[in-house]
Amino acid sequence: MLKKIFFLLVLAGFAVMLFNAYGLSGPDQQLNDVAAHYAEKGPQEVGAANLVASVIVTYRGLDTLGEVTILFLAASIIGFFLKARRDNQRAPKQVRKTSEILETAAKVITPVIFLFGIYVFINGHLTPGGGFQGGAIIASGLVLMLLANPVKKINHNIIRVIESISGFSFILLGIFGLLLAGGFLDNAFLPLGDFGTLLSAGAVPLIYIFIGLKVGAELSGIVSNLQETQKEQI
Amino acid sequence: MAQDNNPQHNDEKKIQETREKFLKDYNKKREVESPDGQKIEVEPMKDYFSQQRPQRKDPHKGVIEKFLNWARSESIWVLGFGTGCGSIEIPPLSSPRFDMYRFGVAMRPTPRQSSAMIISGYLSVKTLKRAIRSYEQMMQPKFVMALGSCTINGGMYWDSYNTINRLDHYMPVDVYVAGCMPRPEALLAGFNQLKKRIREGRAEGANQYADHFDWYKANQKKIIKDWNMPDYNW
Amino acid sequence: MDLLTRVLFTLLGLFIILNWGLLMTAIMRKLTARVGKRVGIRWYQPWINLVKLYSNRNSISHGVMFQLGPVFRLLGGVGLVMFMPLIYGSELFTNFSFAGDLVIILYIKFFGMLGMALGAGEGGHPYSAIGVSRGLSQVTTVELPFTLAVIALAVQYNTLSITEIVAAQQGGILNWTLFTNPVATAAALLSMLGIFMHSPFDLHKAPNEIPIGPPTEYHSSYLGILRTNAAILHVIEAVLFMNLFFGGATSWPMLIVKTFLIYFISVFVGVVFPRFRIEQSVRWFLQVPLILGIVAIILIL
Amino acid sequence: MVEPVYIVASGLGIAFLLGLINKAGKNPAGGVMLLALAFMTLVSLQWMSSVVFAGNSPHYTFTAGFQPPFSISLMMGEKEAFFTTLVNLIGLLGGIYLWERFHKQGVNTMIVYLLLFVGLNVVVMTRDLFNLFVFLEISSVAITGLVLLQREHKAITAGFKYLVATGIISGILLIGIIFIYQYGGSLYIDDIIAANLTAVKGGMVAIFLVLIAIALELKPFPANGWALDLYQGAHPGVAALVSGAFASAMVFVLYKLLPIAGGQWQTMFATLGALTFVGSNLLGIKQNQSQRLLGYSSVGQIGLLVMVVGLAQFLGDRLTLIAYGLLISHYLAKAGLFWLAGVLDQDQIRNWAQLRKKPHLLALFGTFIFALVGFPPFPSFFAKWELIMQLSAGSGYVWVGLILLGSLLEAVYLFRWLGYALKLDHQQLPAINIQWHKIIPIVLAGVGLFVLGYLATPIASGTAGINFIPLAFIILIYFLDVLPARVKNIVVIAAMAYYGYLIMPGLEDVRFIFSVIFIIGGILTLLAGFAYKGRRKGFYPAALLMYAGLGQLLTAETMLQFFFAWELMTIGSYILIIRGKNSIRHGYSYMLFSVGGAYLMLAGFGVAYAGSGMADLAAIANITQLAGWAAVLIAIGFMTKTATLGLHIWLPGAHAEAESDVSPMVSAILLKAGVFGLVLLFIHMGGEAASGHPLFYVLGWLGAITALVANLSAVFQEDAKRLLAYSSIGQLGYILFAFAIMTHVGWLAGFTYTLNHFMYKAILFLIVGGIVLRLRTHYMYEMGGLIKRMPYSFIAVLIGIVALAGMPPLSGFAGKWLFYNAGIEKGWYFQGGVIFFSGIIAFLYLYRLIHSIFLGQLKDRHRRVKEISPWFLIPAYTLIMGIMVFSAKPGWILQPIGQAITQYFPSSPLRWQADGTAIGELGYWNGSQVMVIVMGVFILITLWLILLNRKAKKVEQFNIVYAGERPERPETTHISYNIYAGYNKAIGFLATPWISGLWQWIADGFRDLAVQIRRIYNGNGQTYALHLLTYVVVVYLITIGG
Amino acid sequence: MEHISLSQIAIVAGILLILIGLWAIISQRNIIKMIIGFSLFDTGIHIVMVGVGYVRGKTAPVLDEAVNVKEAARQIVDPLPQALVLTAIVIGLGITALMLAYALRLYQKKKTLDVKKFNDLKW
Repeated sequence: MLKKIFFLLVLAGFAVMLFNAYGLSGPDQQLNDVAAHYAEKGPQEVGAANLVASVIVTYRGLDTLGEVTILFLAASIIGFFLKARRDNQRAPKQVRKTSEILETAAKVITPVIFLFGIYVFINGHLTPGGGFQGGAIIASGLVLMLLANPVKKINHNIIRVIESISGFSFILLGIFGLLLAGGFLDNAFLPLGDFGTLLSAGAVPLIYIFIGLKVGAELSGIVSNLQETQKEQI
Repeated sequence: MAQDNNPQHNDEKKIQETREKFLKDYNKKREVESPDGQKIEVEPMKDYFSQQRPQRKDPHKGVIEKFLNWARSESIWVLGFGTGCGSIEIPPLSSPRFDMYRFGVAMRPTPRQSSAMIISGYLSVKTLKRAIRSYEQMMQPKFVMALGSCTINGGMYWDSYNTINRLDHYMPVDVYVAGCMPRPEALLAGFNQLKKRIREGRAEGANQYADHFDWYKANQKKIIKDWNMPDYNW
Repeated sequence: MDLLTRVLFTLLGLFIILNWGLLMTAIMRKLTARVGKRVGIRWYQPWINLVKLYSNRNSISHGVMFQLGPVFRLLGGVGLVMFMPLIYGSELFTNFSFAGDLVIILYIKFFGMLGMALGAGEGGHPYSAIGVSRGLSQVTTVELPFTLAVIALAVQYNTLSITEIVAAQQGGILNWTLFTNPVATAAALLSMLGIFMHSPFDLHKAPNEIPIGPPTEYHSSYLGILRTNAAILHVIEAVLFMNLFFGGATSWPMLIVKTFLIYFISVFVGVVFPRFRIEQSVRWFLQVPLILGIVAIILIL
Repeated sequence: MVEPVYIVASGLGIAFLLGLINKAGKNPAGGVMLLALAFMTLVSLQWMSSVVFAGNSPHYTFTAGFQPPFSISLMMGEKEAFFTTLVNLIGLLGGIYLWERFHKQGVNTMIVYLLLFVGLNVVVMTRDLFNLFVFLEISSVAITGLVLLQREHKAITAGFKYLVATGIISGILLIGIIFIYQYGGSLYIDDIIAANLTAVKGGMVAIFLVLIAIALELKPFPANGWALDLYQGAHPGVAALVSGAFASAMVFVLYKLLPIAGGQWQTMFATLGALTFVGSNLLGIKQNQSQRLLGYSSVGQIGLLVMVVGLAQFLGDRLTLIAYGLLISHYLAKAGLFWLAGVLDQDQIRNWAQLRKKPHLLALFGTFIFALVGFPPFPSFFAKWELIMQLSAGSGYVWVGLILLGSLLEAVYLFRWLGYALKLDHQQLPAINIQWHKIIPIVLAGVGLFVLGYLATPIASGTAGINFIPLAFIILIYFLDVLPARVKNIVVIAAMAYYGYLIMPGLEDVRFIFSVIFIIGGILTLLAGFAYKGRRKGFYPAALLMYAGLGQLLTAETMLQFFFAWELMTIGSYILIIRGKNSIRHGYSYMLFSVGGAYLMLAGFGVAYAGSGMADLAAIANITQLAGWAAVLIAIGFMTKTATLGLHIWLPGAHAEAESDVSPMVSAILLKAGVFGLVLLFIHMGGEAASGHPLFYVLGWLGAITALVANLSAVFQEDAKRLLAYSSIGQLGYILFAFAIMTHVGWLAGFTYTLNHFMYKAILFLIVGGIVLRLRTHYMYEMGGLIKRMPYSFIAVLIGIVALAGMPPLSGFAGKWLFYNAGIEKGWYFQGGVIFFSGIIAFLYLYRLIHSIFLGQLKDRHRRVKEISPWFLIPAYTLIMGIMVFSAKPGWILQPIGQAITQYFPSSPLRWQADGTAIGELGYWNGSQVMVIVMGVFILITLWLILLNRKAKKVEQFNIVYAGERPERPETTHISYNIYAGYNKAIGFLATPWISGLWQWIADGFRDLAVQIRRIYNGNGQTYALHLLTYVVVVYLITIGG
Repeated sequence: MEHISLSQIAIVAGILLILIGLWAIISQRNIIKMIIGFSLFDTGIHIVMVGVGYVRGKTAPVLDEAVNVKEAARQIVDPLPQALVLTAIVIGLGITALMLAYALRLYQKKKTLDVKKFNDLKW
């Protein structure tokens, strides 16, 4: 009990701190300089209709790279963390077969989900959405597959190749930006094209494609790794 | 004499054997490890005790010796060594009634510093050993005064299994004081007798002991069955 | 004054002191005997003893240090004589005191002790070592009040030179340190009981307990040397106290009288008291004498 | 110039590709990874050479080609270049180290490894707050992964706790960042600094959140249980990275971000750092698990760095150099230690004795330990020096105190550990499995410490005169260690002689006197080394190190040079002392007292520097404020070396258990270093002018009581060398007393004692040491009667003790005479009385020494024992010659000394007559005449006795009177054990070791405190999370409140 | 309701979520519940982030028919927090995945999810 009171006291202190930080002030009535710059200059500089995408892919491209990297990192860690045990594993646990309906539906829906995911990241610079969202959608397709058929083995090699190539391409595009345009990850080494069309915003769509593929592959890898480990006899 | 009755005493070889037999453990030959790890032999009877025989010390000639003998006679330092019942007669000598100091007689606690020894009564074989040792450790010239009939002929102990009968078989005696026991007055008389002998140059017991060393030793070894000490105690 | 004269006069002084020491020993023994209603030794007994000891026909040796022990011991006594001015006002009997002051006297004493201790040690006799350890233990605390008194004196007279200390006490009995600085004198005199090692402070010898302590193995001429030294030492230590506290001596008779009286103090105490145990003795000197010494220092602060 | 962004690009690109490369096999993959790391290292090195050394202006990289704040920018300035180099270098070395692990665990581990360094590089370089967050997360996550390289349960739990902790920390950081964005409208750090957010309360809290998150990443005590578990649970190779790379980068981040608070919370961070430094090191003293101990040390060191960053306002332009010095020592040493832990694979620090199977690894271990504690010639030494100086100059004495306390606590466990490694039994332990890929990084770290130490010299002011040639020579000797001892001995003696030839002519007065002791004494004691056979591994470098230190003490002009030399000497002597058979405890306590003393001295120098603004030793003379404190601190520092009462408990064991030829070195020579220090201090305090200072009164009493208690303790020792050791304490008490008198005569007495003590104590220790070597025992009651077997030793000891006792005519008396004159002249009667009393007590132990060893009964075992080695006798007899010369012609030595000290003590009451008589205010004394008289009398009496006893019969040892009986055994006849029982009964209570008890109490107190405090680390990840939150809340409430 | 804006509600809710998450982290002994706590904690932070970027009455920062490119600065909310939150979500996802993997292994070691049981390393 005393312990709980202490927890509450600590949390109360924390709450005080957070509310002090926020100050309960109302929202700004206008954008700050940085945001205003994105809003005003973004279309010319990056050429992406989705300003968030221009921020993500170009202005703060390095963050995005890092973010992809973290997923990649998590996937790698889970890969070797969970694998080592699996290498000398006993026979997989017998799992109940899933229902016919689920299996069939999954077979039908999964390609559609993949297609939708690809749509989302290809159009990422124009509409809400982007590489991450697309990648996540693709991974959700994979989850569906796994749920429908738990004994199915995912081919990790394919995932790995996709991961590697897309990641490396991302870096290459960034370096092209450095070599051919203003700086690392500058999308302007390709023509910006017409604002608001699919082939606009320079390298942004390309990058988004790679991000989408990579995120999709990484999430799939994580999920399948976790799922496979779960299948182990515990 | 009692000690001559047993023929086995005459056998030198037997004496050697008894000596080995009665040697205490700590006086037996032993092997010890030196600090650097070597084994070395220690033979206490040889290594720790001088093996040399006593030597005759000739007196000076003429008036010098006379003067020195006078000095010796006026400064008789007696070893405080009580043997038999007579030792109770010695302490009164330093009391006001008898006051031996006025005759230049004094007690010394150590044989090294003493010039006279009083065998005060019967001498058991065990004590004889100690008496001989102490006598031999005194410096020359040295004098022996024997009290009571026990030292003369064994007295009431003449047929005892463990006392000696005649002291002068074992060490040269300068003065016998008769009585059983002699009173302190008799001792004082004895001292005067001793002084006279010294002044006359007749108290050469130490030289006599040295001259007839083998005879004395043979006698001693005959009576002391557990002879386990060097022949002469320096 | 050339060296030879000085050496000869020093030897003369030494000779006088030796004989006076022997005589004084005899007189004291005699006095002690009279206390016990005895006749006691004859006055010439010490000389006879010496002759006898030196004339013993043989001697043994436990080793080089055993032989050097008495040498060191005598060196201590003779050394004291060497550096001690004997007669105030007499250039001849200041000996070699020009080479060093009171400090050297304080330290050369230890030479004798060390020699005795070493020689006795090599003798290999356990009682010797026990006696030495007792004697040394006692000396440590004996010297403490004495040193404090000496410091008090040095400050009082602003010198460490014995001759000057004596000079400062000339001109009447009231100029003696005994009267000008009674506390320091008291401390020093109590220490003196220990320095002379008479009963109750003769525990290094303890005749009935550890036969006679350090010199157990000594005999013949070794013992002769030790006895010679004892005679010298008694007198010369008394001379030291005489010089420091009792106005020194301007002539031999005065020296003889004063040393006799000083030495008598310790004999007097010795006759009255039995022997201390070692820890009693050590602690005793840390009580009254030490307090007196401290008071003496406080007085000069 | 290669764009810094290529560091990121290459690292990430290769990391992404590794999965593909792995198809070609693990070796190519590992090779490519190392190549990538090498490339990253090269780039950062190249920038370092460009920015740091060539002095180019910093380089900015704008990603996507837009100006900040609109895009993320990276900066490659001086500090960034330095830190990225550090990070990448350790990455490369660590990669090599972990090579085999990577092989075993597969390509994913390599990816994770590489990404860790990408993350850290960006963290260092980025100027964008959110970017910092992202790449910090990369680094943290990578560490969470790398922890699992060690596939053990403990690694998994540690990783989980770390994950929980970093989860909370990153959350706090993120909240802070977003609120900063809210109030500042930018994520560009420069903008945020310019915006001065602290004006608004919310902004202030936001900044607080960011900074406290960074602080938490630095593992502040006590909210750092997770970090310790990480250090313990992780693979050593990974722990090295966490400690070396991650923590370094974090310190830099803190430095980078601190300005956003506008200098408000510097003190707070300094306090947190200090708390961490002291607290963590306190807990370390109870730790026995090697990696966890290293963890405590790491945390502590980082705390110190945080403190340095927080105290930037004190340090001014020296900040970078100080921080670099501390950081780089920590970085190399800690990495090296963690790597070593991996090589050994021994959990318990007791088992590190295993290192002795590979002496070179042991040498590296020692290097790391000394570097961590801050000994010269490593960078941390200079950094710590400068840190203390600058802090003192800014009157930050509280900080100085905290730093020194923490450092001392750190020394406590590090030297315990080193002692274990050096001394505990290693026979039972398995052999070390040498894998070159693991050894190479360790060696490089060790070499790096030396090189950087040399390069770091300019950090501190007043280093100009430090001579590194002796050190280089010592390293050479270290590599010549395979030669036989005799050859090395010759080389070392030649080196010493040459060194003496170089420096001695340039020295004057006081320094020259001590140079005689240090250099000539050194050569003489080294002669005894010829008695040893075999190789004597490790002896010569240590001995030479000590003598190099002593020599440099003599030539030191500035405080730093002095301190440098002092610490060198300490290292050398520590190794020498701990070489003794049972020296583990004694070496340890020696080191602790030395370190403690050195820190006090350091503080004192700091005060002096602050008070005078000078780096010269002469600063002490010119202190304008707190002069008394400086003097007291420095004096106490020196008194640890002279083993003054209260600080002496290390000495008896250290000197007694040391090797036979080391004891004279440390006792006769090393102790004089403390005396030398005191002499210099007193001179600089003004000589005669300062004699009224109350310090000297205290020191006088202290010296007197030291002499009394130590001599009394010596009396009751059974161990010959311990007896001599106590005697040394006592003699040093005399010396302290004499110098504290602060008059001409007093100082003359002091120098006489110093020289004499050097001579006779060297003689005694040499001879006793030689005997111990022959008899293999220290105990006097096991000896006896050796005069028959070792006559030359006996004579030497006899002369030694006569001199020591101060009996005329030998030289010791000169000291006594001067003492009396000086003491009475000064008016110190009581102290003088105490000194005299202890002088007589000295007889007791001297007699015990000579009697128990040489006289009495020879033992069975020793009947064939030989005279001690001539190599012990030669130096001893050389010194006896010295004593004889001093005794016969004291004026030859005392007059020049008198002249030398006249400049400090002009009013001298002492006059010297033509015939050699010294006339003081009170007394007079002519050493030559006394000598002639005493010798004359002695010879005459001897001749007389020989005449009388020429025919004395030589008898054997049992031919003693024994009340009609015979002795049984020599053992029962030799009176030695507890020989002064009666004395003990009388006043033995004065020698009760209550000071040891006091120190024991203090030590126990600290240990118990550590035991109690560390219970908060209950091993529960949840509790650690609570700690983090509580820590944040508490610090928040304290700094901002409500 | 004039004075309370959407962002205030969001941020206060976010902060509450943060506190709830922390409560779970420090008081729930089940590791899975702790991980849920972390998710809540992260989510709370994300909500706060989005709330901070909100500007009253503005629209999403996508320049389509609804938003005039010229007038963009006055018509859209701040795009930056949205970009940041995206990154933060992904990071949170990675960490959550990692935690789950850890939980799995920890459970395999000791057959329990009680966090108290994993105190092999301490002091």
